[in-house]
Amino acid sequence: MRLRSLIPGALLVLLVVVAATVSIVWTPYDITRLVIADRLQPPSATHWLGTDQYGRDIVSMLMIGARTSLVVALVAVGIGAGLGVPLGLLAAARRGTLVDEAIMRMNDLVFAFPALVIAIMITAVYGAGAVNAIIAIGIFNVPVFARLVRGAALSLWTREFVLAARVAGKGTARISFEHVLPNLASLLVVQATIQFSLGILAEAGLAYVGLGASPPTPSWGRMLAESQTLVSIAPHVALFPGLAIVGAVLGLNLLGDALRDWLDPRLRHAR
Amino acid sequence: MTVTVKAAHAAASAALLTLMLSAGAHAARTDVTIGMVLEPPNLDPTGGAAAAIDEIVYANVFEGLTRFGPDGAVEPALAASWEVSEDGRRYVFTLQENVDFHDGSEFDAEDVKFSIERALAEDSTNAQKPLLENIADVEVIDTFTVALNLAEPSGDLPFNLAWGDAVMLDAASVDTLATAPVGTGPFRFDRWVQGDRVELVKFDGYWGEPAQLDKAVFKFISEPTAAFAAMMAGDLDAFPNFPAPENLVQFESDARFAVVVGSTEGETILAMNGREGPLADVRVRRAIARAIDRQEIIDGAMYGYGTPIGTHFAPHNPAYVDLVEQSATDRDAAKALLKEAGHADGLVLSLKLPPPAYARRGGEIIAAQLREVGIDTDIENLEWAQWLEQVFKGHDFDLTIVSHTEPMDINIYARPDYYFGYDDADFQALMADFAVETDDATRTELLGEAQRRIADEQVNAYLFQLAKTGVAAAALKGLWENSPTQANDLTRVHWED
Amino acid sequence: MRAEDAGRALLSLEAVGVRIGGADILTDIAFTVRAGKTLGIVGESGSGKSMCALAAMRLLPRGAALSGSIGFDGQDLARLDERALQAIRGGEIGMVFQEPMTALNPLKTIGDQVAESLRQHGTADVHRRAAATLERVGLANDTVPPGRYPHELSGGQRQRVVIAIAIACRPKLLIADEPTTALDVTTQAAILELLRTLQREDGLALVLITHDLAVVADMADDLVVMKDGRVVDAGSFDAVFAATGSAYTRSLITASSWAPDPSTRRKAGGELLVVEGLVVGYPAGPRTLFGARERFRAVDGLSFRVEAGESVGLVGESGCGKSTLTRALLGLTDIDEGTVRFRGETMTAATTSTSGASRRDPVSRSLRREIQVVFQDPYGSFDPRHRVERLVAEPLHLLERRPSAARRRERVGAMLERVGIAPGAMRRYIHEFSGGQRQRIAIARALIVEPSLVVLDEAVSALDVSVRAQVLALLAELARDEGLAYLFISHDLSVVQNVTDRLLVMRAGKIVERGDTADVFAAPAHTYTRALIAAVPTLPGQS
Amino acid sequence: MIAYLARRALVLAATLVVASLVVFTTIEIVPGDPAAYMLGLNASPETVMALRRELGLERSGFARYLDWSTGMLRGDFGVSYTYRTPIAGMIADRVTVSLPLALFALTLAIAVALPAGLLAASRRGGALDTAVMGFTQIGIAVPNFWFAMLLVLLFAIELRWLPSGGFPGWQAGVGTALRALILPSIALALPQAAILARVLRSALLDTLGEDYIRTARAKGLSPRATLWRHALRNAMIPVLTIIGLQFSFLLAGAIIIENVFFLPGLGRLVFQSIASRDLVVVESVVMLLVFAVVMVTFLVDLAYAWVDPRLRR
Repeated sequence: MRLRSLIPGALLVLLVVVAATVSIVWTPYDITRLVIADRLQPPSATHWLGTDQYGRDIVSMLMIGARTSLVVALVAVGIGAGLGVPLGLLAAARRGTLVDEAIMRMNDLVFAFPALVIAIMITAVYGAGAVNAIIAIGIFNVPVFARLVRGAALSLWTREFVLAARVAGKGTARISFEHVLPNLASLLVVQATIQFSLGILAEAGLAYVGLGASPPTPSWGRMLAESQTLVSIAPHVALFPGLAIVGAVLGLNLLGDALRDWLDPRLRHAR
Repeated sequence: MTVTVKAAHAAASAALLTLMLSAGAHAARTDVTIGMVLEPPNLDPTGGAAAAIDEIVYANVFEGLTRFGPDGAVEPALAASWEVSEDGRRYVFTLQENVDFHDGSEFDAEDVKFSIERALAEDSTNAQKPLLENIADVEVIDTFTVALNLAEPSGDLPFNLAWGDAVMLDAASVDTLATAPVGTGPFRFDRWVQGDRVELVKFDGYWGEPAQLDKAVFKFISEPTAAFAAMMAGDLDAFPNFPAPENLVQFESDARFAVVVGSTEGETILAMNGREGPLADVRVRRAIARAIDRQEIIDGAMYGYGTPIGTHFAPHNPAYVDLVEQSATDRDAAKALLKEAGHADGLVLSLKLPPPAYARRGGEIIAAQLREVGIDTDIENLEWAQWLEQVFKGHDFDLTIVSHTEPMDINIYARPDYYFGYDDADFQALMADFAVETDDATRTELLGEAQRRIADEQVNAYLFQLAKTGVAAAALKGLWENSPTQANDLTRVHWED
Repeated sequence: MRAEDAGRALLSLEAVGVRIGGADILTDIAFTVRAGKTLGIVGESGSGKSMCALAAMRLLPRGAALSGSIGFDGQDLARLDERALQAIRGGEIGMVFQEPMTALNPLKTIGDQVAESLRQHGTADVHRRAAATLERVGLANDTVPPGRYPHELSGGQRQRVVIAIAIACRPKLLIADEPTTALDVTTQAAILELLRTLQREDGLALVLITHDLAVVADMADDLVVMKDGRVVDAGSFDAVFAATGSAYTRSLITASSWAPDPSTRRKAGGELLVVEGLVVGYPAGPRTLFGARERFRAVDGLSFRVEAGESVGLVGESGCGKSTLTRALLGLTDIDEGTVRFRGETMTAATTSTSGASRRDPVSRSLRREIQVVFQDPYGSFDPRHRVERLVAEPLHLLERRPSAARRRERVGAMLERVGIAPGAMRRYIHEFSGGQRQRIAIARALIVEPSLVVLDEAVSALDVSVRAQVLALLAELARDEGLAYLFISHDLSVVQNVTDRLLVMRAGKIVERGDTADVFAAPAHTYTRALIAAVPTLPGQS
Repeated sequence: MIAYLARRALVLAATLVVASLVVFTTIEIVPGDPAAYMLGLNASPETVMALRRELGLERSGFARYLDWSTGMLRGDFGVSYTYRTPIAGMIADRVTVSLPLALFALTLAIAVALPAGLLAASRRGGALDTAVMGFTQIGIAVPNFWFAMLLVLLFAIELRWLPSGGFPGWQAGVGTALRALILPSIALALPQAAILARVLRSALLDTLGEDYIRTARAKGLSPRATLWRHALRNAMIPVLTIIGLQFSFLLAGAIIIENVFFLPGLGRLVFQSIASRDLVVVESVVMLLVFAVVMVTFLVDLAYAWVDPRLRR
């Protein structure tokens, strides 16, 4: 039934992805040229969403901003999954051992830190910039994936098909990748979508406090931060980046919901 | 030659007295809430460089022997008058009598000796120690007379003593200066809600003209939006250094507010690391200067507030020489210069930006302007601490934007180890002459020469003089229009009905 | 008392149909429950028998459309509104469900859960009466106080609580949906006895829904047999059972008592598996300050042997340690003491490692080839993401020289054919097969490396009787042709009785009785074995 | 139970020790000298060195760690470099803002989410469910700082109903102080309420599918009574987990909102202290926050045991 959210979700995500992809080769205007004289123009036929405080076209800014958001969030999810999934698989394969204990305690440790404060610390140590924002967001994705994978993998390890593979003489590493991981795929896809949308929000938040991608690379969060004082003069400057964030996050969440319903056979039958 | 400066407060006092009486009849407000962007780390003006300290305590809580007036002129304060010896190496100050510190102890020559010697001590943490290092010794002549003997002749001493870092302290209170400052000013410290505000109240035992306000609150709001909202909502009465020039137009169109645009001592420059690499070549520096369009920066970053400058000197200073045209925008010339210097196919430079809006916004605009002539920049936004570490101390930068807010600081170009690394023997000689020169005409001439020298050498690209963009409730009067030093002098502030 | 009207129709379904999402789940159901009598509803999985119960309670899942009439005590339940139904549910009709482990709210005490039923139907003094009801179902207040939580009770005790909830308000009708399926055989006997007692005392009518004909055999007055959402037989038990039943019913009866042709039995020859002094434990109980836990000895000093070609049964109720034993024999868990030898070669021995999973497989590949396994759950024992070919071929990993892809496909095809699955099936995924087919594929997987011993871990427990009979027949045939030995691990005595040569009875980690299967059944020596055998429900005509 | 508690306390202590090491070493490698920051552009190197000595920055890292960590055990967090006041006092001041803000926001979130989640779950698939779920989707997607901007624009600047920010302090009166927290709390609570409502709804739907719900219905309980008496409490376990996480998040993660409303809270203290390289303050606040998170997790565990008898041992 909730598959209804698939279409709006997929459309929103598609819009953002297409905008970001197209921006690599083309944007309506060149945003590296500032035309101060044209600044803060309201939406019009020439500038669909108006111009910003430096006279740059907001459509173009949003398109490239989408790229920044997607790249930061995607790589952060990649880091989280890339480290978290193997760690979770390892912990599950070695359940009850010191390895498992160490991994889980490390997860607890990361979880115990207030994420935003640590992100700010990381960027304070290594300077502001997209790469450090990615690392800061990525670090907190690691325990999310590790914990999820471990929990689900533990229950898979008790399943008879895994026992059958062990009787077939397969080692833990091989079973982890041949049987455990593929059966976690749908769970991971859903979680990745969620972390992806959280990553976009986190990037916007970091950029908002000045710790995101460096200018002149546009970023939705920084666009919002820079437009803050202009809200009452030129509301469109603050409105559209906000809507872009809402749209991207909403789209991913809707897509995630639809994917979960679709991938979870229990829900598929119940509805 | 003997110069005597006399205090002339009498006339002003009489006028203000009548004003106060009439104000009392209308029961005008006697409290004020003033917005500030940064919270001071502590309230000891002699123990840190943070401008926010002086913005609260200067002239309000603490006073020095001399002080800056609203126009930047040096005026007598705790020193009623002073005399300079012929050779310019001995200053004798006659102190105000009947001055009490807020803790009740009396101010006298011993306090002067203590305060200055403390600033000069081996383990002193005074940020402006270099300003006072010329003082060889402090000689107490009698209770209210004190002499300062200098190592080198100097005409700058009364000016240097006017700085917030040279205020007079009470020996008994120095340990708690950071959190509970005790001075001689018309206001005494009441409380500090850290992270939110500092409250001052009127000091009843003030020796001079009493303040017209009973209470003053300094509230710290770093977010420009929040500052705007707080002003609009009436939570603040004034914001003398309003952080978002783009909002001023809204205040201007609102009868509740008065917008005051004045000048500051802040020369905003695009500093260039001239030690080595392409920027050691004056042609490249000139090319950069000519690639820049100052007016576009002023419009784009500061929404039109600011005066273009062509050298490192404040335009409101009588000694200012207008050299803006010398480096007027000419991108063709810039390209030609770059080609000549061997950078025809482009150049990549780092641009490190500290937090203020002039730097962050100006940086983005400058990056776009430089791109027009084939110079690409890697922008890096830094916190102040990082900026100090990397740029100021580490000299690890090509370009940076910063506003030099210290008054009369052209002498920084005489320091070869200063962060932009300008090592010029001629200029250093010029400054040495200036330091010992006491004749005003010659001083002005020397300053003009210095300004031309650094403009010709294009040590840095000079952008604009930072404007003081203040907003206040329309009925609030008496705030400084300009900012000769970083201060919010409340002695004359009052409400009109 | 209602004894005098015993026999009149209390509940009668007429032309009842249920549709969910356009599919007919029940079609044209009609049967009658007589007051004070027991009606058995029997059917294999998917026959719609549970849906009948839910329809009668009007507790059908969301989106289900009900048609027909459900007469109960002069009212048509199909026409009543929700409020009136709430008065009938729990008040007039009580219901007991299959899964006692999940049928109780884990957060409420058992007393409260019984009392809630009483309160709902306007009884005063609910707590005292709840306590009394619990006493009635055999939970003495001094040993199992009403303040206990469900997790503190065993499965059988929980089922008693569920029954207490159902009968607290003295209903006229009790519907029990597979009330004993999840329970051990001895517990099952006790619960059935309780139902009988309650029926006698309260004169209530009982609907007993089960897949196991034997369960209803000595309880039901009337019998309904269902298949594919329809009633295939209905009438008095004796009539349906004796002769007049349909062909389907007859096949059910035959399958329930399936036994292999005696000619398939072979002589044992040569020692295969020898288990000596095996102890396997796992940490249990509360953790102490530094994390150490008491070790619970699930398998406590076991010794036995399996000869080549023979079929050995190992029976025991849940918690006796048979699952742990299985895992230990297969080298899936570390053992604490003792050895497991295969053809004289040590397969596993006690190690110093106490970890749950060691890095390297402790069992050599050549030995692994010799001993393979078929698990209980036909749904869970295959990776749903792999094709059948890959699933069946998985143990080929154990071969020294692994066959080429073409050779592999050939072998898998041949093996599938051998277990009665078309070789073309190897391109399909496991979810496309029925439970019985899956167990055949599981057997194919076990046999593809030509082992000499196959451990059958409850391999037919989850199957419907007719399918079970087919799979058992296949196993018997393979044993004869390939000279296989079986270790038949089961909780179900009736399965083991017909297909094993020797029997081991396990209880609390120890073997309490061993001997030839026929001898043990004929003259059980241990009291526990006797109790087990006595508890097994039997069909008329079996012994 | 006592052994369990003792074990948990041990793990907790170990976590804190490791965390303190991580915090100390991470923060100590931050480039930037607090003394240089304090003294500005004109200070001479000797002056900076004098200040470094005065602040104790010239001692070895290990000595400073020992001082700091053992001091914390006594409740003495040391003295701030820049503010020159005891950190414990500074933190205490900030906590009186952050803690009420977090509690206020959490209360608000729960107050909104509980009825919304219940309503949606009880009308599953209905128009109301769809509407509530739609709102929660948007609530999750809206960045809270953007929402805060819009709130200020509407309620402080346009309508002037509420202060635009700042915190007058509790001595200004509870009512006045709370008024200052209304808008920040709403901004913080919106996404949290949305998340909570969704979690509650799905937890309720999960529990509603359990066998004991059928048992309850078979007793004759109405769907509503079943929801209240049986489903709600069982659904509380995932909800409690989320509430615990949210509380920790609100305590520490309000930095951005504290900036929008210029509230003198813990998050802003960290932010300012990082900017001024007042490292002892950063270290102490981060440790305090870690401690809070660990304690909240512990309390949530206890709450599980309170809700679920299976966990009481």
